[in-house]
Amino acid sequence: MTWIISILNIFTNPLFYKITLTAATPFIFAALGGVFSEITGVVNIALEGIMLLGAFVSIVFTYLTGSPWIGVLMAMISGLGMAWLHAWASIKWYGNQIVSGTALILLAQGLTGFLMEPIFGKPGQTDFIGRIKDIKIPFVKNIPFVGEIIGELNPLVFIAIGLVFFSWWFLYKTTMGLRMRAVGENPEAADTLGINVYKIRYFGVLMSGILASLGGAFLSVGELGQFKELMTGGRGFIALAAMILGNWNPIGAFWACLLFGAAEAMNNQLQSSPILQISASTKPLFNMLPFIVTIIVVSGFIGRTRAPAADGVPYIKD
Amino acid sequence: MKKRIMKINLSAFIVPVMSVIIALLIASVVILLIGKNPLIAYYEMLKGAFGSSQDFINTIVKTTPLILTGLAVGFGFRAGVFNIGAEGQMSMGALFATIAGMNLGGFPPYIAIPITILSGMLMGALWASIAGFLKARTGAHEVITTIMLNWISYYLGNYMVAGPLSVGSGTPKSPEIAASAKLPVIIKSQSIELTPGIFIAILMAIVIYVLLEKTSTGYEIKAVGFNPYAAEYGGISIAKNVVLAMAISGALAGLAGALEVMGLHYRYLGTLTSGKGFDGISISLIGQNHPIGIIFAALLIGSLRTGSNAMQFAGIPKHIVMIIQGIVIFLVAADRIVKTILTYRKKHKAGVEK
Amino acid sequence: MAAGIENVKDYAVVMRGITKRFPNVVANDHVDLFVKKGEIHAIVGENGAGKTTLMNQLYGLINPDEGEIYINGKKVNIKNPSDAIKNGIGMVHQHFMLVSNLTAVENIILGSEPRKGAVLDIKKAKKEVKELSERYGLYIDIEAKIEDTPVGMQQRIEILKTLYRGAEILILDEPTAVLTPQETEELFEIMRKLKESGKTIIFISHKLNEVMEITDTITVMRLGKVTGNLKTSQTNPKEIAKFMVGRDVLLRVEKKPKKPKHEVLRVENLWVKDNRGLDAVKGISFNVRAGEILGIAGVAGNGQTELIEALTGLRKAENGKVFLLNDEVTNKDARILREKGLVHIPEDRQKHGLVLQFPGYYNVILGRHYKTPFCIDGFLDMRYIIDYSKKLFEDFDVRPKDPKILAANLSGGNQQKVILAREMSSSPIVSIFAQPTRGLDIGAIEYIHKNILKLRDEDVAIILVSMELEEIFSLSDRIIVMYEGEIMGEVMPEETSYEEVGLMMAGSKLEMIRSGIK
Amino acid sequence: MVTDTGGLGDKSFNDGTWAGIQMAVEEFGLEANVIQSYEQADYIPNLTKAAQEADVVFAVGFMMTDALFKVAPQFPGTYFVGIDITPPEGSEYPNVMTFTFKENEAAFLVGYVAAAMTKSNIVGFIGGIPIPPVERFRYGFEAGVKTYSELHDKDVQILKGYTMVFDDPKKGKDLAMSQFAEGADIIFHASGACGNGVIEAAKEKFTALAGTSDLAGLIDYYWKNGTGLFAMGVDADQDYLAPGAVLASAMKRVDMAAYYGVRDAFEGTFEGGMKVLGLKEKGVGISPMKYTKGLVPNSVIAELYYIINLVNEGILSIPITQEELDSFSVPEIEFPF
Ligand SMILES: Nc1ncnc2c1ncn2[C@@H]1O[C@H](COP(=O)(O)OP(=O)(O)OP(=O)(O)O)[C@@H](O)[C@H]1O
Ligand SMILES: Nc1ncnc2c1ncn2[C@@H]1O[C@H](COP(=O)(O)OP(=O)(O)OP(=O)(O)O)[C@@H](O)[C@H]1O
Ligand SMILES: [Mg+2]
Ligand SMILES: [Mg+2]
Repeated sequence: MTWIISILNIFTNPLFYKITLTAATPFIFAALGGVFSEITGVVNIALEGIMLLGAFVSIVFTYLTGSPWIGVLMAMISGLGMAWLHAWASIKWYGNQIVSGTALILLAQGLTGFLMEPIFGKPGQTDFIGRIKDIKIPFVKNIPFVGEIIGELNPLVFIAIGLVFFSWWFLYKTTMGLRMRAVGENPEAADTLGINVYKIRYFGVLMSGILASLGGAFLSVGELGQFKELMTGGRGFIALAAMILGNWNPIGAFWACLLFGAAEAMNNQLQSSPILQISASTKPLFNMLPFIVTIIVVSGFIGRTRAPAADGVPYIKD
Repeated sequence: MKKRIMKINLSAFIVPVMSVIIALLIASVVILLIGKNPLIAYYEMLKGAFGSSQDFINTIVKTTPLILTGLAVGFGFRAGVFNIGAEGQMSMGALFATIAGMNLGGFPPYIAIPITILSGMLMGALWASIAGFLKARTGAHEVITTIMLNWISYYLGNYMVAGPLSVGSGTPKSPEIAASAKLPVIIKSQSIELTPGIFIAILMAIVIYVLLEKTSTGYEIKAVGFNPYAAEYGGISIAKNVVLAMAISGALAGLAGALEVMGLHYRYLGTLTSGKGFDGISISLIGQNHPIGIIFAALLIGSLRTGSNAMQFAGIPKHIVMIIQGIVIFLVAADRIVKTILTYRKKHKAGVEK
Repeated sequence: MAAGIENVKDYAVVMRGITKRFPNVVANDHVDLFVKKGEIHAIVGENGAGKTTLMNQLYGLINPDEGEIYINGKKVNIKNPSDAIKNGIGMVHQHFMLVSNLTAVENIILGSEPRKGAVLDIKKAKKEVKELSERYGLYIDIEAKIEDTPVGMQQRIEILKTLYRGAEILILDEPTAVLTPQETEELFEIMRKLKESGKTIIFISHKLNEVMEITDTITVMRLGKVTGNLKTSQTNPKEIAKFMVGRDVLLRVEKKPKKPKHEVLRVENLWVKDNRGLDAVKGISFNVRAGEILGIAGVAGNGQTELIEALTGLRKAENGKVFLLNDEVTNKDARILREKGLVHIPEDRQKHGLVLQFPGYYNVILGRHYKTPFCIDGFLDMRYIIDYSKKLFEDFDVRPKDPKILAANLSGGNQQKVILAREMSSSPIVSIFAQPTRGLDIGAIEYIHKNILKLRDEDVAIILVSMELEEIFSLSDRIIVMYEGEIMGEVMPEETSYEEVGLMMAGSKLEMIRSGIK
Repeated sequence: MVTDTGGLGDKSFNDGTWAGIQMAVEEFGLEANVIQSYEQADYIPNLTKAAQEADVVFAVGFMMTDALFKVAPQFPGTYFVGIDITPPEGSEYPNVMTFTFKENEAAFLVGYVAAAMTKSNIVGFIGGIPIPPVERFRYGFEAGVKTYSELHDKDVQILKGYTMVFDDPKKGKDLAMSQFAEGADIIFHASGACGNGVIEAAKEKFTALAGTSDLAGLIDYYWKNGTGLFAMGVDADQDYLAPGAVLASAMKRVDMAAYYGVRDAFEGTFEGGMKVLGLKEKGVGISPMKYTKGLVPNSVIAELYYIINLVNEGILSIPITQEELDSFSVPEIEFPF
């Protein structure tokens, strides 16, 4: 009974939804990045690395310029750079996309760790450098329940949600989107219609770099105001899973990210519930919740998802 | 035919070797930038990896699990599944090898050792089979499920050593396994020990090679990996082979975990895998998914890692090695940069001859 | 040949001295091609003669090593498909170039989309496509995704793609290979309409009767060279075949009188669902006897595929029974059926028939790979397998004869021979052939037909599913016709006509036809 | 010095030890070098390498326990110092000196302050992985909260949660946000770098509440409204990380331990064995609350000093296991004021 009450308590607490949103935001950025890349047929397992570098670069430039927004901008440029490397290897040189992706993860981990000392004078983690202020939405803030969820949030959360709809619109309503989907499904067919497969793939991969780096920037200048080595903690991989769970569709990926964020928030709320009498020693097990929920959802409700047919296959023209 | 095989092997070696050279060149610029001498750094690295028998043993000790996780991922690729979960399978293998090993005190080594090894492999296989089973049964994408299983095993493992299995007051660790379940030390130099783990790993590479190339099981697994429709048409069960492939892949990763316990830590630690499962991805691909190639790829990464620790004495941070490793793997991915130059000439010649 | 040289202006397409070398073969060796404006021009030739290669160069997919191209009298440099499109060239490829998860209209406009800013103007696109499709009578479902679209309609979508881009010169590479006779007739109607409106059409086909019916002039190719330029009105299939193959070809196989024996396969009231969960086979019953060929005719998509998949253990039967030599084998899996002597030449040879990444020697043991003598105690006997496959390649004339070559690198005809070799050599009791000659040249067809008859004479029970009425008529001892999952009737080839079978394929029951009701 | 995988920059025992070594090195004119470990399997090789090169080797972090006691016997002429390391039971290594800390005593103090300061009567505890040092922090914290509550008739509830990692600040922040959402107003963390997120969460919440982020503004708000939202730091003095939003820190003086290690080796007074540092040895303690001292009532501070005395004199013993915590009953303390 206390279980039911405390779970009900969680669902009626607006802050649960707010925590869900902020927990989901880094996944949303990165999963959208994954969608952009893979919908054109390039597997991007490097999301984790791109996020990490984005987190780092945004802090570095916030530190240097004092403006976290400049940090975000530079993070996007760093994401572009990483993505360009990935595109270059996998499109131009027909490289194995998974290998290139893992290489970039290592590279990002190495670079960010290595550059800590020269830039901040100490390894490991930075002090609090500063972060983007939350924004208050004047009227919304006063709406009872809703106001507590979205009345005051980090602007990057809104940007993430905006980007979900933008991505959907872009991929399904514009000519570029149509071409991207065609290239990911049947590059040869697109080629016979005079579409430059390589250009489209470059575009998709570069976009994925920009988007994923925002996920990293959200973690550092958005949420914490500091950088810590390896602070992305595997979120890029979870985003990858969310993208698949969402069937390579921005909206689907968004739901998958929200599901994951909600499960994570649920984990935290259950651990923090004042009425549930759970011994401290079993609480660590609650951390498995998001992962178990995902497995149940993917195998129980979603089942077979369908990757773009040419996903991961280099397009070789002789 | 013989000539062709030779050529293929040669180019398979040329690419990684060239990649290492290029990566070292790029990294030396970075080293120069922080005001250190790259030559000294690399000398230290080489010395650190192969300079003394102790260093050499260290390199081998590091290479051992990498061979196995590389095999695990590579075997999955051959079967058409992307097992991104070697990390979790290795951890679960280690955990259960530990639990078995802890309780085998009453048995002589020739019973305790095989049982401990088998428990690790079995658990790794079971853990991976969850993903295999879900894929075969419901179509759940193995990339999702294995990533999720990695996290679950992480939490489970750390929970076990912090809670139910924990011993001692300082360390989050399980009790030691029984002496009879430890691998015998064949070479010992101070506290650096070499166990027959490496031979088990190499043996497994050969077993996997034989399995894939010489048996009907391997034939079926490859057929399913290449073309499940044709396999089904040929009377081969897709579901059975997907589960089997995941299980074998997981067993290899589990073995990696078991050997780490039996030959190195003698107990389970939450942090024991430290990314070796993920390393398996690049190792298997550097080794072209070929069991023998994987041995060399693992050696490459293993020696870079050992070398890097020594390099710190020359004042080079440990991160430089991740950068080098990243560049090496990147260049292996984009191997055509090297290959195009080689094959362009060949192609041209062949075209003219005809 | 020299005729056109002075006056290239009369020609929509002139290709001169085109040479294209691939690593292992000279695919086009100084090929000349002249196509008059407003005519339908055939290119014929054996598999691998270089027809597709030639057209790919005209369309800019690959670039010639030597040679020149003139379009409407002007020399052009076609580097890529965009250039070709600009020059008014459109191509319908041998293997359809459609994006399967996009809709028909999206496929048609792809690359030349009507737009408002960056936004796709899908309304305008639909309107334009609808108009175009009505103008030429190319009826399609513009909202349907390609994956849910039947091949005949896909063909029309491909043609619309070219027309949408304003193509004046249409290349149709083996457009009829996957079409039913009815669909082929419809296509020819369309081609005539296009011709009337002034378009030039290059038509590639292995079916000489089609070539005779629809084209004005013919270019024959053989081993990368042009071997003949013919006027359709002044030639006949025998002559064309001789130019193609370099020898006389039997256009119709000799068939010994039938001697059917005991019943081998019996199907009772079989129900099967398709991928979407709809009933595709609705209570079918029939039997096949040893030494007999049962032909199953029907327009593609009327349940033949599902029927065969159910018979061969690749799909679950919902209801009904299947007996093999009086043992019930309903819903037994493929392996058990194979062990009982059922073999299957699948419809889609690359999807089901072969593991393309396996070498030939692995492909010829698929299905028996776990049995002696190929496999002993779980270990493959590689030496035996290679020797065995060498012999098989020799016997079945697979070219090149090296079984170490990957199946992917064999031509379609030779891929089919590998499958045939594998299936026929496993001493079958029942043999199911699904579209066994699709896309093959006449030499290969002749060869396969001979082998089917040879099996029959060895007292194998044979089911032959084909959309080619000619093939059905010339090989079958009995014919059943399927329509929407049901059998419309059973006839003997010598007692029926193309018309009667055609009517059944369109959904009329035999009794009704014979009793005069349509 | 050989670090564990956390490495330098952990703002915890690796950094602390290094700082202590630096202090000693400067004082005695020595030279020091550091090897950072990449993974668990590196500990033995790295310690071996270090032992070959140095006279005193520091092994930092409980993760290195096994490795240290494997390597040390091989080098009887080299001194080893283990920080946060407990030697295996019944063993004696004359060349190994290890230090552990009574985390529970430090945590008791911050727990006492937290209970005194909470307005919502809910306080939070966020642990990393529930390994013994983390758990000792929790036992002490719970005991501290309980003690204040009983002595002052307050009913303070403790929310407890674990991130199960030490290096993911975002996880720490999310968990802290949940505890704040459930009504906690002071959260003590023992979760390594996750704690950065806990502190950031407190700062964010408190800032949103007060409408300002600077110290003076926060303090003004607290005085005006009598409420605030706070984190409590761990290991080092983390008060400076978010001035005004970190109420106090439970400190573990690894630097002192490292300093003693080098000093003893240098002066030849090195003695093998295990040293457990508590309040009495000044090995643990509560931070001076540089920014927030003014918020804490003087009476509470006075009580704190009185309690430290009780502990030092052995009158008050603070639970160090779950069992001791369960059976811990608050002693009758009569404050002399
Ligand atoms: N990309 C390629 N690389 C190498 N060889 C090729 C390639 N494409 C075609 N060929 C070879 O060129 C020759 C001509 O092939 P092409 O596809 O033009 O034949 P085709 O006349 O269209 O045959 P079909 O009637 O079977 O379609 C064949 O021998 C084929 O093997
Ligand atoms: N990438 C390639 N490298 C080498 N050879 C190739 C390549 N691609 C195709 N080929 C050659 O092309 C031929 C297959 O091409 P294709 O399928 O067009 O043959 P085809 O004769 O046209 O068969 P079909 O009967 O299917 O029309 C084979 O002879 C193969 O050797
Ligand atoms: Mg062809
Ligand atoms: Mg062709």
